[in-house]
Parts: sequence; C-alpha cells; structure tokens
Amino acid sequence: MFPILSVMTYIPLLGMIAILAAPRNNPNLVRWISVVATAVPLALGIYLYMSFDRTTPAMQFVEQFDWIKPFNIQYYMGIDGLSVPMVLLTLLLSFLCVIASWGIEDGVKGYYAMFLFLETGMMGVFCALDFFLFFLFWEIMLLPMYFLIGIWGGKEKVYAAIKFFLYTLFGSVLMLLVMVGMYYYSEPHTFNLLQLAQGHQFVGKTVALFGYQLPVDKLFWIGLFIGFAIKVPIWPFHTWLPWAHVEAPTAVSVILAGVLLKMGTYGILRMNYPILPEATLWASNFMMILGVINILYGAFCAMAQKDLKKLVAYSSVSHMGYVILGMASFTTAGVNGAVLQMFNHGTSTAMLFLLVGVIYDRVHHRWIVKPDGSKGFGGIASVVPVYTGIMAIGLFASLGLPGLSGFISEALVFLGAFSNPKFQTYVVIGSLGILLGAAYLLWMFMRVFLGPLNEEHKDLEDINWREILTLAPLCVLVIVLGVYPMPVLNLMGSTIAKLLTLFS
Amino acid sequence: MNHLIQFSSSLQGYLAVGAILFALGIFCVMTRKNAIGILLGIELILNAAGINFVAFSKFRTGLIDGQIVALFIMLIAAAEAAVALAVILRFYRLKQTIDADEASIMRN
Amino acid sequence: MAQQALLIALFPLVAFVIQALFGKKLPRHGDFVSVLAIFGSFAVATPIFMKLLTQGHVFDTFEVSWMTLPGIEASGRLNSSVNLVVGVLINNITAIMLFMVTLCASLIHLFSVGYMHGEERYHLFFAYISLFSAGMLGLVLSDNLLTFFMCWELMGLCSYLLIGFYYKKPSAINASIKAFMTTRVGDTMFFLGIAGLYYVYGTSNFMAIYKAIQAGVAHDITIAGFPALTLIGFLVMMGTVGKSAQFPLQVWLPDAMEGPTPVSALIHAATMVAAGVFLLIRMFPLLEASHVVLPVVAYVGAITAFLAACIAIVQVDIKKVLAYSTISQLGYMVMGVGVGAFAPGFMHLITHACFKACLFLCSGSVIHSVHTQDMREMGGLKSKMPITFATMFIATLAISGVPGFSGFVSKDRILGGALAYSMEHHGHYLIPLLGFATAGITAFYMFRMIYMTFFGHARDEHKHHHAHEQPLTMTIPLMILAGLSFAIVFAGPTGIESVDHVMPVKWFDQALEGAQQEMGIAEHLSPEAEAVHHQAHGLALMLSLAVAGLGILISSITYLKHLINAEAIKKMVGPLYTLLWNKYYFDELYLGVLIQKGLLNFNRMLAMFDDKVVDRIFVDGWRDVTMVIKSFIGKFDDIVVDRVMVDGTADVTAGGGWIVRQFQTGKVQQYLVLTVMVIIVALFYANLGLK
Amino acid sequence: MNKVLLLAEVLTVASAFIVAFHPNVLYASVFLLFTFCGVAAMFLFAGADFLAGAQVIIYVGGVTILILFAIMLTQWLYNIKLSDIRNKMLLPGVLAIAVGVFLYRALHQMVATLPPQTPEALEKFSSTPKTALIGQALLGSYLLPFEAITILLLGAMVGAVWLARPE
Repeated sequence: MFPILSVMTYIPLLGMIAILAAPRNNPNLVRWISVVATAVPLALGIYLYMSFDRTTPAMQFVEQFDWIKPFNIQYYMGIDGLSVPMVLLTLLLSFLCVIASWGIEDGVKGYYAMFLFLETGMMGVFCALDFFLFFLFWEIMLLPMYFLIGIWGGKEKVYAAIKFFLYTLFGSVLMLLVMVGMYYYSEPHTFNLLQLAQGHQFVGKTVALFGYQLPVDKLFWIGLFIGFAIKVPIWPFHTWLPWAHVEAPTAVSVILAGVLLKMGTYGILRMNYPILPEATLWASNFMMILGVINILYGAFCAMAQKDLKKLVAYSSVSHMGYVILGMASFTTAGVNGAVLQMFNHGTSTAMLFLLVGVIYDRVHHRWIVKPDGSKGFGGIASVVPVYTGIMAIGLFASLGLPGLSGFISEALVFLGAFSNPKFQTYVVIGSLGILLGAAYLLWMFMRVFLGPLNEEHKDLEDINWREILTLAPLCVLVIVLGVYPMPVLNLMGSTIAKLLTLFS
Repeated sequence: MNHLIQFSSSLQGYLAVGAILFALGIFCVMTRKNAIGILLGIELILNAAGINFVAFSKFRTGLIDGQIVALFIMLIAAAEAAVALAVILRFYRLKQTIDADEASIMRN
Repeated sequence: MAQQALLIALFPLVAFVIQALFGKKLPRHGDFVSVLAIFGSFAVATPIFMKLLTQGHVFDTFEVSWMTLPGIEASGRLNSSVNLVVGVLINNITAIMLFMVTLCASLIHLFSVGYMHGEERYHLFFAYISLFSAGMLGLVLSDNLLTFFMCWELMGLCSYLLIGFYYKKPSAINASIKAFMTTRVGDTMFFLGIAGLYYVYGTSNFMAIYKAIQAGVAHDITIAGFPALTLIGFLVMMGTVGKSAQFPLQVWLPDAMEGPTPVSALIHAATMVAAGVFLLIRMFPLLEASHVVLPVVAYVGAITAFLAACIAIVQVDIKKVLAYSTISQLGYMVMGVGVGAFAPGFMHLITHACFKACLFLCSGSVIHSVHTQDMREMGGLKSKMPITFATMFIATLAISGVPGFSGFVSKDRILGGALAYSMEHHGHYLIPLLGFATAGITAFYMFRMIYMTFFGHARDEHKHHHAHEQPLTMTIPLMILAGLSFAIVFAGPTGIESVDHVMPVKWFDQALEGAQQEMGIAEHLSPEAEAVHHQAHGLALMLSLAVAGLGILISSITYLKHLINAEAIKKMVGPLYTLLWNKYYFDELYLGVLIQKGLLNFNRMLAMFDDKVVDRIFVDGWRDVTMVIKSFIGKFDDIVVDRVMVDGTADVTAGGGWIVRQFQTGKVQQYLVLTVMVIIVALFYANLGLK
Repeated sequence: MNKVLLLAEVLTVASAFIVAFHPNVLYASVFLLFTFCGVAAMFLFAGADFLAGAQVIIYVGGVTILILFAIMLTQWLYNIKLSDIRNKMLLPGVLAIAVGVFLYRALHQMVATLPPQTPEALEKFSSTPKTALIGQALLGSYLLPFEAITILLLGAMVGAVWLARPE
C-alpha cells in the first residue's frame, strides 16, 4: 500500500534538504521549492480527505513496522477522525504560510528550511500512533520553532524564543517521564498508543513516591495534562504565548496559533482520554474550571491589550478555553464541538494573524494605542476597504457570529456542555466569554478601522493579490463551514462516538 | 640504587612515570593561562596514557594490542595538535592574545 | 409552500452577496438588485398571506438535516446521537409576519433609493439592508431556535453595520458598538436558554417544544438548582429585552438613530426590534409553562413603556422622539404578552410596524428636506410638504390611539388585557396604571411633535424656504403605509368592538385563534373570568379614550395654541427635566461606571497581573529562585570552600549573572578543575571499594 | 642496560616538570621535546620499537615543531605574555598530586588482577620486531579503527586549514 502518511510527512523534509542544497543567491528558487514541498502534501491531503472512510472509528492508512525491536518501539503511523481535521489544517496552513512568508528577505534559505522541518514535525505529531514516535516528532517540532522565533522574530525575539523553549521543554520532560512510566507499567511493555488504551491497564496500580502510595493512572494523567496544557495553553501555563506570538514573524504566529495550540488539545484527546479514562473522569471538574478560567481570563486580558497581535494572542487563550469546555463535557455535541472549534479556531485565528501581518508589513507597528497614549490607527477603513472587509470576516468569525464557522463550534460546545447536568453552572459563567469576545474584538475594530482617519496612514496601500491569495481559502472555509459544517463534522463523528463510549 | 634500577625497569616503574606525567599534564592544563601552554599539558597527558598502554602490553598481556592503541593515541594527538594550533592562531587573530581566560564567549 | 417560502429569505441574501461583491461595478451601484430582491420576496409572501385570508389557516413545514453527530449504542451500532434538523415553519403568525415584513421592507427599500441617492458607499448600504431583510425573514421562517438565533444574530451584525454606516463619525461608531454589545448581552442569555431547552427537550424545534410542553414533559427538571422552565423562560425573555430594547437594556436604541433614516425605519418598525417581540410570541407556551416568568415580562414591558414615554416628552430631535416612542410601544407589546394578551400583543406588533415605518419615513422625508433633525428649527412645514404631513398625521393618530386607526385597536386590547389581568390577580395594579399613563403621554408627545414640525410659524426661515415635497419614490411608500394605519385593515371601521358589529373584519382574530390552538395556548375562560374580561375591556375602552383625548388636548393647548408656556413648566420641574433629559443616567451608569470604571480597569488590572505576577513571578520567578540559590552557593563557596581550601576555587564562582551563567563561566580551565575534583572523589570511592 | 632506562625515565620526569612549571612557554615547549625523547626511549625498552620510532617522528619531529612555530607566529618573543602569568596554583597542584596518586594506586591495584609474564616471555617479547606485527594488525582486526583514524586525520587537516585560512 502507498504509505501516504509518511510521504506527506517527509516531503517537506526532502524540500528542506533541497533548499539547503540550493544556491544562496537565489531566494526565489528557495521559495518555489517550499511552495512545491507544501503543495504536494496538500494535494495528497485532499486525496486523503476524499478517500477517508467516515463510517469507522478505526485507524486508517496505517503504516506499522518494528523500529527498535528490543524496546518494542514501532514506526506506527495512522489517522482517525481526530487526526484528519488537524492534518488537513496543518497542510493548508503550512502551504498558505509559505506564500505569506514571501516577503521575508533575510536568511531566506534558513527560514524556509526551518519552516519545512517544522511541517514535518507537526505532521508527524498528528500521525504518530506510537508514543515514542509521537514524542520524537513533538521534540523535532520544538527546534525549528525556536529558531524561527529566535532569528526571524521581533525586538525581544531571544527572550520570547527561550521562554517558549523552556516552557515546552518543561512539558516535554513530564511527558517523557509519563512515557517511560507507561512503558514500564504496561503489560507487555509497549509504546503503542492503541495497545496502551486497551484494558484499563493503569487502574489500581500504585507507585511509592515521597513515602506515599500514589495511584499511577492519576499521576500519568496529571503529567500528560501539564505537558499538553502548556501547549494549549491552559492557564496558568499560558504566558509564553503572548510573547511568542508577538515576537514571531507572521507566518510563524499563524502556525503557532493555528496548529501548535491544537496539539495540546489533540494530545489530551489522543492520550489522556482513551488511555486514562477513569482519571479523565476524575479530573473532569478540574478541566471544566480551567476551561472557564481560560475563556474569561483570556478575554479580559485581551481587552486590555494595546498591541494588535497580543490581543489576538490572548483571544486564542480565550478560544482554546471553549475547546477545553467542550472536551470536558463528555457529550457528543460538546466533544464534536471542541474538535470542530480546534479546526475553526485554526482558520479564523490564522486569518487574523495574517491580517495583522499585512498591516505590520506596511506600517511596521501594530499599536492600537501607542505606548505614549496616542492612537495607533483609526479610520483606515476608508483607505483600505478590501482589507477592512476581510478583517471584518475574520473578526466576526472569531467572535462567533452565526453564519461564520466560529459560531457552529461554540454553539455545539455550549449545547453539549449544557447538556451535562454536572457542569451547567460553569457553562453559564463561561458564556460571559461570548460577550467579552465580541467586546474586545469590536472595540479593536472600532479603534483601528473606524472613526476619523488618522492622517499618518492616509497613504496606506490596500491588500495585494498575494495576500488575498493566502486569505481567500480561509475566508471560504470560514463561510462554508459556518453555513454547513458537516464536511468537517462527519470526519470525526464516529471516532468521537467511540471515544465517548469510554465515559458513558 | 639497585633497588631503584630494579623498580625502574618493572611495570610499576612505568606506571609511576605515567602517573607523574599525567599529574603534571593536568596541572599544566589547569594553571597555564597561555593557550599553547595548555596544549603542552595535553600532550603530556596523552603521553602518560601511551606509556601505560605500552607497559601493560609488555608486562602483562604479551600482545601488541596495547601498542596499537598507543599508536592511535599518537595519531589523535597529532590531529588534535594541528586543530588546536589552528584554533589558537585564529583566536590570536581575533583577540590579539592567546590568554585562555579571554576565551570566555561561551559565558551565558 | 414551505419550500417556496424559503425563497423569501434567499432573494435578499443573494442580493446581499451580489451587492457586496460586485455592487460597486453595477449600473446605479446595484440598488435595483436589492429592491428587486425584496419585491420578489414580497411577491412570494403575498400568496401565502392571501391563502391565509381566503382559507383562514395555513400550515406547512419543510425540514432538512443540518448536522448529525453519531453516537455508539451499547450494542456497538452507530446511531445519530445529535441530529439538528432545521427548516421552515409556515403558520398563521408566520404568514402575517412575512407579509408585513416584506411589505415594510420593500417600501423602505424604495424610499432608500431616493433618500440615500448620491451617498458614499451607496452599494454597501443596499447590501446591508438586503442582509438585514434576509436575516429578519429567515428568522420569521425558522422552525427552530437555532436558525432563529442565527438570523437573530445576523440582524445584530447588520444593525452594527448600518448604525455605524457613517463610520467616520465617532458618535455613529460608538452607537453601533453600543447597539451590538447591548443586544449581545441579551443574546448570550437567549443562547443559554436555547442550550437549556436543548438539554430539557433534546430539540430546538418550535412545534416539538410546544408538544412537549403540552405533554408536561420536564416540568420537574432543574438546572443549576433552579426549575428548568422558569430559568429558561427568563433567559429567553432576556433575549427579547436586549433585542427589543426593554428596560434595563433600552439604552442602545435611541443611539441607533445615528444610522441613516431608512435604517431607523427598518430597525424600528419591521425588523430588529420586532424580532424580540416575535420571539416572545413564538415562545409564549414556554413562558406560560412557568408561573413566575409572565408577570415579570409584564412588569418589564410596563416599566419600559412608561419610562421611555416620559423621556420622549423632553426630546427635541424628531428621530429621538420616534425612537423613544418605539421603545415605549415595544413595552406595550411586551406587557401585552406578559399579561397573557397574546393576540393583541402580536397585533400591536403588526400595526405598530406599519405606522412606525410610516412615521420614520415621514421624518426622513422632513429631514431630507430641511437638513436638520432638530424640531426647534422646523415649524410651518404643513403647506410645504402636504403629503408628508398628511401621512404623518394619520400615523400619529394611529399611535396615539384615536379610534378609527389601527393603533387604537391593538393598544386598547392590550390595555384591556392588562386591566383584566390586574383584576384577576389582585395586586398587579401597577401594570395597567403605567399602561394608561403611557397612553396619555404618548398622545401628548406625538402631537407635540406634529405641532412643532408642521404647525405654527417657521422658526428657521432659511431652512423653511428650501423645504420641498419629495419625489414619488419617497412619497408612495408613505401613502401605502398610512393607508395601513386605519383600523379597518385589522378590525373594523372604528376599532371599537361594539360599534364594529356592523362591519367586522375578522381575518386577524381568526388567524390568531388558529395559531393559539396550534401552540396549545387556546384560552378557555370560565364564565366568571369571561365576565371580568368583558367588564375590564369596557372600562379600558373608556379609560384609553379618555387618556388619549387628554394627552392630545394638553398638547394642543401647549404647542398649538400656546396657552401654556412649555419653557416655564420646564423650569418649574427642573430636576425632573434634567433626569429625563439625561435618560435617567442609564448611559452614565453603564458606560461610565460599569464599563469604564469597572470592566476596563478590571481588565487592565488582570493584564497587569498576568504580566507582572503570573509571568514575572511564577514563570520568570524560577530564574530568580535559581539566582538566589546560586548566590547562596556562591557565598558558601566564598566563605567555606575558599577559606578551607584556600584560593583556588574562588575563580570557579567568580562569574555572576543569570541562571546558566552560574555554571558557565566560559573558562575551560575552571571546568577542568571541577572535573578533576569530581574524578578524585570518584577515584576515592573506587579505591575504597577495591580495598 | 636498565641504568639507561632509569636515565630515560629521570629525563622524562624532570623535563616534564620543567614543562609544567617553567614560566616561559618557549622553554617549556623545548623541554617537552626532551620529554618526548625520554618517552621514546621508554617505549624502546618496553619492546615497542616501531612505536618509539613513531614517537620521535610524530611528536619530536611534528608536534613540537608545530608548537614552536605557533609560538613564534603568535607572539613577539619578548612579549610580556610569553612569560606566562599563572593562575592560582595551589588547588590545581593539590588536585594534580591527588590525581597522580590515585591514578597510580588504581593502576597498581589493577596490576595484581592480571597474571605476570614469565621472564622468558618478556625477553622474547622485547626481542621480537613489532613493525610487521603492527602492520598486520592494522590491516586485519584493527582495520575499522584504522580507517576511522584516517578519516579523523583528514577531517582535522581540512578543519585546521579552514580555521587557519586568511580572511
């Protein structure tokens, strides 16, 4: 059988090698190589989307063979309904980001090489079904991200990059411990995620730590959860995110918000849920509270931001809270909504970051209110009408306006979470986020685009064709999925249905 | 005196010389500020190792394996000296000094 | 029929897409696209309405599955655990609403062609009002709360876009964001209500909910400790409070006057605010299922009606007067629904839509002619703009509750219902009291407006001189809407039941009766209650005629004959005037205290907390902790190690700096010294082991 | 005969002391040459004839000369830096002595674990020429390390050339 997943994963790697071999003085060649190296997997991804069997929760396109025999480590790739939306999102955003990065002039070779390497890492994370392999890709991803932020970032890039790196590394260490622990506590010893999920292996086992007999499954759950929570990011592990987002170049912010954040929630759904269902139920209340905190905390912080990008970054914190809320509800609508929200947030936030990047490229600042208290923008709607229109779509999608994608997922999350009698109070509190979301986004829109024109920007150029090209697919997705979300929902339905049988 | 001659030609004699050379080499590396001085110390250490190998080869195993290892050490030492001196030359060009304390750009 | 009815909403939607994408390039900037689309909708809606008139009853549904999410049964088979079905529901209420909305919207579109002529972003204006109409029509057609809510929010968006249409004017954008956010407060609660209904009944389909309520399902379920139906009832009510600008969320509507006048007409008459009341009508069985909700709804309506009417007295901006009258009239409708006068409440929605659209368009015509909104600069326009004056006067008579006009019919019935309610449930006397007071005040301020605008002498000669009657595209809508303000359209020549026996018009009552049966809320009054109702309606007729007459009389004395000096009275009741002029300081409370002082400061504090505490202390704090440990070790080193082992090790820790720096002096030789120390320790142990 | 060996050992140790302690690097490197020679002599007495030759050629002829060149290239002969200012010497001295003692003791204990050779065997070992044996071993069982070393040398050479290249 054609190993489509591996091919999709490693084509960017080949592209990276090709880029490294390319001559230094020809940046356009490098750019086109990158376009090809991301377009081919995207095309394969479309094929994948077409041929994916939506009726079964089983793993598909499986590639499995022994890799490191003595430790029972396998090269095991496969996708199910949880992975497919994420894989497609990764492929799409990577492709768009390559185009969006066309304006990078310094170190083009290094930039694109790192970018393609990053794509390999991300694809691997979403396809790997062996914990060891998963961890490997997880770490691989870290490296290019560090360099992309640390080299091509803004003023405080080094601080941001190190912060990102240390945070994620801390999570990785916990994950590594859990990985090793799971290996030793499983019978037979294995890293295979599907085997680990069988037979509730970790229930009832204890480990002696600091003189206490602690339940293994709960320890594992907490370790994994913190590891993933840092990526999501769940409060209070979120402080790397504003820094990383603000300092990273546009395309990297897009990837960061569009794909990397989803890895956290994907990881929780892929590992914590099926492998440790008892512990997950045990912690559901806790997750719910964290979800609500995320929603509100992110929204409140976003409202106080003066930097456009930081505002969008905090809005991501808020929106990922909905994902947590939906996941922790254990209802069909809630979990489907959560996964859909992961996808939709990927598209809408990507739009917002790309748009902020567009304006940053033109005026080299992103202040809503400048540090000295004067207006950063104001009234630019009359100068850049098309840009304003697209921004409005992204913005309204993000604040959950019906007819655009954000609404469907938020609505499903709330319908689902409200159907679980345990969590209704949380949902009521969390719904405040809908309100605040509209408030900070519209307030931003008002201060930047409406009102009397700030004369500083009267010569602003409107969005150009290349930028429209990067935004148009996202626009279409946002609108189409806002009206009819089934194309994405039916991908994951059966997988989630099977997952939820563990909790009924 | 005879006793000393006896000792010198025994395995222990070789080991003693090796140990002394090693200690002196370590000392040299630790105290010299001059990068070339440090290189001298390293050469001493490598020679000490070679002596021990050769000695064990003769007095205990009776095989030539020890000598071959000593040969390898020698070759590596040569390579190392070449690279180290190249580095020193480059460093000198950069900083106009070969004071090893100045080579602290690795600091945080 | 239901499938074709879908076209009603689709036409304007398609027009929106065309206008938004290509409007600028079309001839005439594409205004005809929107106008044709809405007339197309009207053309589709008319046969449905005709069918209602001829057959007395229409009912049809059309459903498609929108989202299905599979679940796994215990047996392992896949089923659809969540199945969201959406569709169209056509019944009597829908038919009437559709006709009214498409008619008003068509006329407003037509009026806009003249009014907005030559404006910047002309094509976008038509795109927005098309979307607006699509939203409202979609909402009316929806057979379930989910699509209802989607259209509901879509209208929120359009109101945002249209109120902020003059986006360079700070007041306009402030008003737009205020409208969106205030209504969204209600929307959020409404959405929670939908989620609650979904939790309780597992569906959001209206008919299914009616059935379930009738069957008494879920009367004992609680949500977060509250009885579910009561809680949901309140949440749904809050949706109406937001959208229909009821107390305490009424603040956005007057500011919404910042939009172009046709938009005000559209928002205030046929679409957005009507949607709120329409929601109450649709969800009436639910509200009735809990005994707590309806009285609250009634009080909210009554208080709103009264407060808004009071503010309207002191307004000098012609559109502001109309805005407050809208809030006040909406209060009537809500109050009507609250006291159980379901049919009159709905009727008032329809009659009000017609005469309020007429009033707004007339005011638009006046503004377009004299280029001011301040009534103090108008006056004496009667002769200059005869058609506008005539139509506006008819609409004013209607809103004031003069017999023979539509407003009288519906208002009188609501007041009768309120009176009957208070007679049945002793203690609720405030509701009819406020209702009747409002009726008088309404008549007063509406006639004040007419007198100030059209009668007397011209207060601004220059503007008066330039005033002129509008072209036909603008006056025809006025005439049609004025024609619909007569009582004969809805009930009979006068609207007084006892008189109208001669020539009754029954279609509306019949349609509503049918609708009530469908919803399971048909009234079956006991003979005693029947008697009370009869008595109350008789009394209400007298009272409402009296208060309306009184209002008109005082208004005439003051503003037509100038027998009473309004300025003197204003001075006499100074503090009261200030209170009214400042709209009871609601804006200051919300914007100044809650948002500026409360929310924004809280945000700033939280962001600071995030930056300074979470980030700097919890996260970067680890660096400081390691630095403290480092410096401690450094001291230990200096004092203990250095003195005991003399000089040597001092260099090891000589470097200071950040976390890493502690280990990284960068000096190879110091590394070596450390390494050797370790080796010695290791060898020491190894030797001990060997011995 | 053994007196010669003793002499060589004394020469080695003494010149090594000078290498370690002489403040002038130039002198130190000259005495390093003597140390190497002494070690070569010790090799000869240990029956490592080929190794002794290699020691002379590589160290004496190669490395030491290279170091001397480096000194002359980097420093003016009477540069103050040449008379090497030393770091603090006490702790390193103590450490070095400790290392030496421990190393010797550790090795000494290892000696006991292996059986000693008979005097005849020692004699035979000393008298056998080693060049051919080493050659066979290098191309036989030690082929892979040998190749690795060659690659290392190549790499080092390229690296050294690249590092020392003019700007």
